[in-house]
Amino acid sequence: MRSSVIVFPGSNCDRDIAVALEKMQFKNQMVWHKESKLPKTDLIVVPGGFSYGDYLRSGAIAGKSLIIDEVIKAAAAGCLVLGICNGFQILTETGLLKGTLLRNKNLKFINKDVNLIVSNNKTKFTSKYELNQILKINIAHNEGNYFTNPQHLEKLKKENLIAFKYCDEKGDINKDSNPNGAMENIAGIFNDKKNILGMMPHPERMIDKTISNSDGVNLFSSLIS
Amino acid sequence: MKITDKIIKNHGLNLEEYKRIQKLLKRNPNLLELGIFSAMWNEHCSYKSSRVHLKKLPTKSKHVIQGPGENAGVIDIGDNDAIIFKIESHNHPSYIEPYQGAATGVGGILRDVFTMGARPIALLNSIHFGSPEHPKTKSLLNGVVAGIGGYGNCIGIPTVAGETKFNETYNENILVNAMAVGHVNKNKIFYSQAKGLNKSVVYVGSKTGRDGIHGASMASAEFDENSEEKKPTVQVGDPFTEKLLLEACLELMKDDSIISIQDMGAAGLTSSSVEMASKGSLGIELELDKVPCREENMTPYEMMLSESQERMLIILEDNKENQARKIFEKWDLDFVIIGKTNNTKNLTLKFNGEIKGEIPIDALASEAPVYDRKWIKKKLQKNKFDLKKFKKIKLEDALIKILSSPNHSNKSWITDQYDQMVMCDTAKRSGADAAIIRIHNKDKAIAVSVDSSANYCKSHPITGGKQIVCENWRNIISVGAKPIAITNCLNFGNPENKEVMGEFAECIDGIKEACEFLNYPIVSGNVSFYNGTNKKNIYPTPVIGGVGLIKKLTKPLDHSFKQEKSEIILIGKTFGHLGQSCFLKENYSLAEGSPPDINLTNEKNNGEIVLKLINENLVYSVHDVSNGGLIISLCEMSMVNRIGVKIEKPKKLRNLFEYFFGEDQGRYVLEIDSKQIRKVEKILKLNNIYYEKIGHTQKKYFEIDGELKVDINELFKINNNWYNSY
Amino acid sequence: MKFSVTVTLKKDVLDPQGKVVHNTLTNLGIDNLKSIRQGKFFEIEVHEIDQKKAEDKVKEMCEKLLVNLIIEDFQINKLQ
Amino acid sequence: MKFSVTVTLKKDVLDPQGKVVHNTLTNLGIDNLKSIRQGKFFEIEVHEIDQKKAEDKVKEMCEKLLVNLIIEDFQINKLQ
Ligand SMILES: Nc1ncnc2c1ncn2[C@@H]1O[C@H](COP(=O)(O)OP(=O)(O)O)[C@@H](O)[C@H]1O
Ligand SMILES: [Mg+2]
Repeated sequence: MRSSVIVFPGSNCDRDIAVALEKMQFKNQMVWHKESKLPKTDLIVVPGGFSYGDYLRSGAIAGKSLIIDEVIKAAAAGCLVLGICNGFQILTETGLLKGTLLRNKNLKFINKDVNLIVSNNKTKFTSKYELNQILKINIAHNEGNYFTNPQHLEKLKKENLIAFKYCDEKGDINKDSNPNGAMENIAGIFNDKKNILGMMPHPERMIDKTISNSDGVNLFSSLIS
Repeated sequence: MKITDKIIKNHGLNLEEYKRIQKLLKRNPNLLELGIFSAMWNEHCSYKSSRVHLKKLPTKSKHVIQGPGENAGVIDIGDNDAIIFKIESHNHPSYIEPYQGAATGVGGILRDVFTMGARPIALLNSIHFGSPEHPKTKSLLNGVVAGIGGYGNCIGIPTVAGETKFNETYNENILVNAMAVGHVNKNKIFYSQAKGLNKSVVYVGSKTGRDGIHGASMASAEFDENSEEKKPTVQVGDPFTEKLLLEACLELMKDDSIISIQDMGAAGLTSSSVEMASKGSLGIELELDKVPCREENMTPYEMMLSESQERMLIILEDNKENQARKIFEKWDLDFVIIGKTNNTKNLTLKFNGEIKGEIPIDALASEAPVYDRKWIKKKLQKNKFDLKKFKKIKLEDALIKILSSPNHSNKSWITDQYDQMVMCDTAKRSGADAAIIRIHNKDKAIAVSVDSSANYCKSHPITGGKQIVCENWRNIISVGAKPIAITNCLNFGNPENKEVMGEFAECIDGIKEACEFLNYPIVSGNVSFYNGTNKKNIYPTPVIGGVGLIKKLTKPLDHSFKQEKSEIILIGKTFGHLGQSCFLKENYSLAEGSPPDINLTNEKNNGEIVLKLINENLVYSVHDVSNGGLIISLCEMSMVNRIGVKIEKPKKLRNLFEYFFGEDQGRYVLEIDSKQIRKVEKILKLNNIYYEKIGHTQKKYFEIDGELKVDINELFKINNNWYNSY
Repeated sequence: MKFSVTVTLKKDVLDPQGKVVHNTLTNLGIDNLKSIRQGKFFEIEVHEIDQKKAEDKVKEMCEKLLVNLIIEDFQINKLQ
Repeated sequence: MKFSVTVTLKKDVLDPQGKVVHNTLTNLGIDNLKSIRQGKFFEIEVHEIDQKKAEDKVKEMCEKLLVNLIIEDFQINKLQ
């Protein structure tokens, strides 16, 4: 399976995700944002980091780059797209995913391992997880507070478009287990066709037990199977 | 413009120094030249008060590739891997504008590391604030932590360890020291020495603005009521541009176009060009009209003294300009040839075709003044206090008092604001004795830690100096790494004061003695004097940043108890030394007596044996015993995984407070599987190591037999409360 | 020609920043504060002497980049 | 009583955001842009009918929290 990681000035998890993809046997390519064409690919990853310093609004400027038009086209043609952290923010800025990511409710950058519950495992991204499986995955962001309008939220729930929610060790989804104030503890969402996933937590940081744990592995193995 | 006494003084120079300038130039300097002298001759750049003492420090070992004198120190960790690292202060700017001051401190130290060809892999910091009750402390803490995080998170280098302390001695003068660690192929290290004639001198990075003009002389002046007025334009950090600069430099460094490279740090264009030329015994001519400027009508004086961030100076090999330019343009950075090297040994500054200044490089560098300032020795105080006369307290209350104090509270409020995981090689994050960073794509790792003990250094600088090196060495060992080398940041008061200078000289003596004995050389560092206000100097605060090596990282070790029913062993002898202890400080507000003695022989033996036990896979967890004594170490080991411990009372009848809170040095607590205990004891006995079997891990409770029994969750809450309610 | 642009969060959008700022101000002893909302401010100068054209240009900038129309409103004012 | 506050970076202070936004606008095909500087904007309402007093209150908020006086300037305007 082929993957492409889009690199913006200020991306800083591009190497991390490339390492993860290669470890999981993807044939990966890095794509510089100024390129006007995407290579043949089955998966596009928009990585984490601070594209353009996150100046103005996180993801706003990257959302206007040349390559993004290609990503939009590819997504429309059914290519899988994964946006992690800043990548999620960029996808919302481009409109590929609805809603937006506001500042964390405590107005601080948050880096820690949090618990997530898998809310939908019938997708190309999550099929290797159990439904309601509890994962421990690292988050690192300033703006991860997911917000959307009531109609869209309704739709997310009804059509099972929520991928992950923040929870506690036991799987309880409540205010205390919500690190950033996101609506309904949402940590990641799909588009209508479920070929695009945006998520704040970093699965690529959880693929190696020496460093952390391997709770992120199944995301990649779902994709490749 | 006529150079008046007032102008001279405003440039931080005294009249003696001015006379020396006249003599070296054989004429009067103009204002531009005076500004350049003031930048190069101030304490920050010239090390004029510290040089005679710094010379004493040991700087060599079989691992050292580059000691002090370059942008950062370099050590060899085998297989062509080298580690480049350094620590630096940004104290005064951080007091004025905590966010930007701390952020630019991080940015500056990163440039020191990647300018030598290394990819930065870890950031550390040592931050000291005034008393929490002081009205400025809270916003300084908030700003500094946000600034450190803001820069490191954005550029994408993990901030993995540090220390945070509060003491009223820093009320008017906080300390913000940042350390950066990078990894490089041993054969691809870049140095700052210029070579060759008529080579292009290239300016890359951000544009020059009026930021921090006179920053370097500000860093070398005490604060007073008028420092508001002296305030230069505050430097604003731009981590995004630094990220581009980092990637562009590393891309250019892949081939051999660079002859020499130097970041523009304190005193910007001046110090970078002078240092390159001085090291190469060459001259440099700069055409200042070509300097990319952010503001209109900038003068040569402003350009030469600006401390705008995120800039570098490069001397390029012939015919490499176009290729280099392409790289920098790809990353949207300025790239301008602003001068040439020559054989005049002068710094020549042209503007609009005219020579505006011309100074012999030697006059700025090797002829800069050096002072052997007066200093006096400090006497070792006797421990005069008598425990029996103190107000009675319960063991449990004393413990809680310490665990809930600002200095000992859990630091996750801080460290959660730092991205510790980016780059995916952080095997141990903040919270451990040292952080562990894996070398990318390899199975070896380094351990890093920063430490200081201002109270100890204040009461007896020699012992204090020894102690910080030892504590750092212990922290590195406690995660299973072999200590290799250190960097140091010496934060002191006014060097023109004999006592301060004495503290400085004696701390260095102590550091030197410990480094020599432990074969733990110093490869880089920084001196920050004039910390204090209106004649009130801060406590002497040398900070040690150490790096250790783990040859094969299989299971990263830390201090958390791993299972119930393990044996607990205390290595090293407990005498019950309470002088300068945190027990006295937190319970009786006393800073009495002498710091604990350092026995370097025991230190070395104990450390080496602990490392041996770790390497033979005989221990589950290790923690050194430091501030707060044995009881605090045990609590910290318990709290991570909420596994309790039951400790027996000491066999020989001793004062319990002395036993549990004493800060005797050279000690470690080890958790050992009861199946392995025989083997461990055999090794310890064979090597004549003093140890005590002190108890077992257990479920849920932190217990001292017959004295105290507390639920770990309670302790955890107590330990995690302070920051969140401050 | 010079303009100022103010960008504010739409009424129904959660404003975590405003909330924290409000609390902090109250804790700092500031009473009487009824409400506070935070937004962005731009000062934009364009080479254009025709006011209508200049304003359109600024509007274009807002819509193309400066404002996230899903959650933000904006207002343009001419400065002299 | 309602006020708006605009907070801008002092002259000569580096504005990394403004720089990137300027470049992006140019890349998006917006010509004629001479300069753009970004700042903050607050809309503040206080329970206070005396204008002088209300303004003082807002000023206090700016100085105590909203504005970093070392690098920023601010301006208060009354809204109706
Ligand atoms: N400012 C900081 N930045 C990062 N880590 C910090 C900071 N302050 C404290 N820490 C971390 O908190 C832990 C406890 O610090 P400290 O009590 O100084 O440890 P030790 O006594 O082992 O040196 C360490 O892991 C340290 O790295
Ligand atoms: Mg320790």
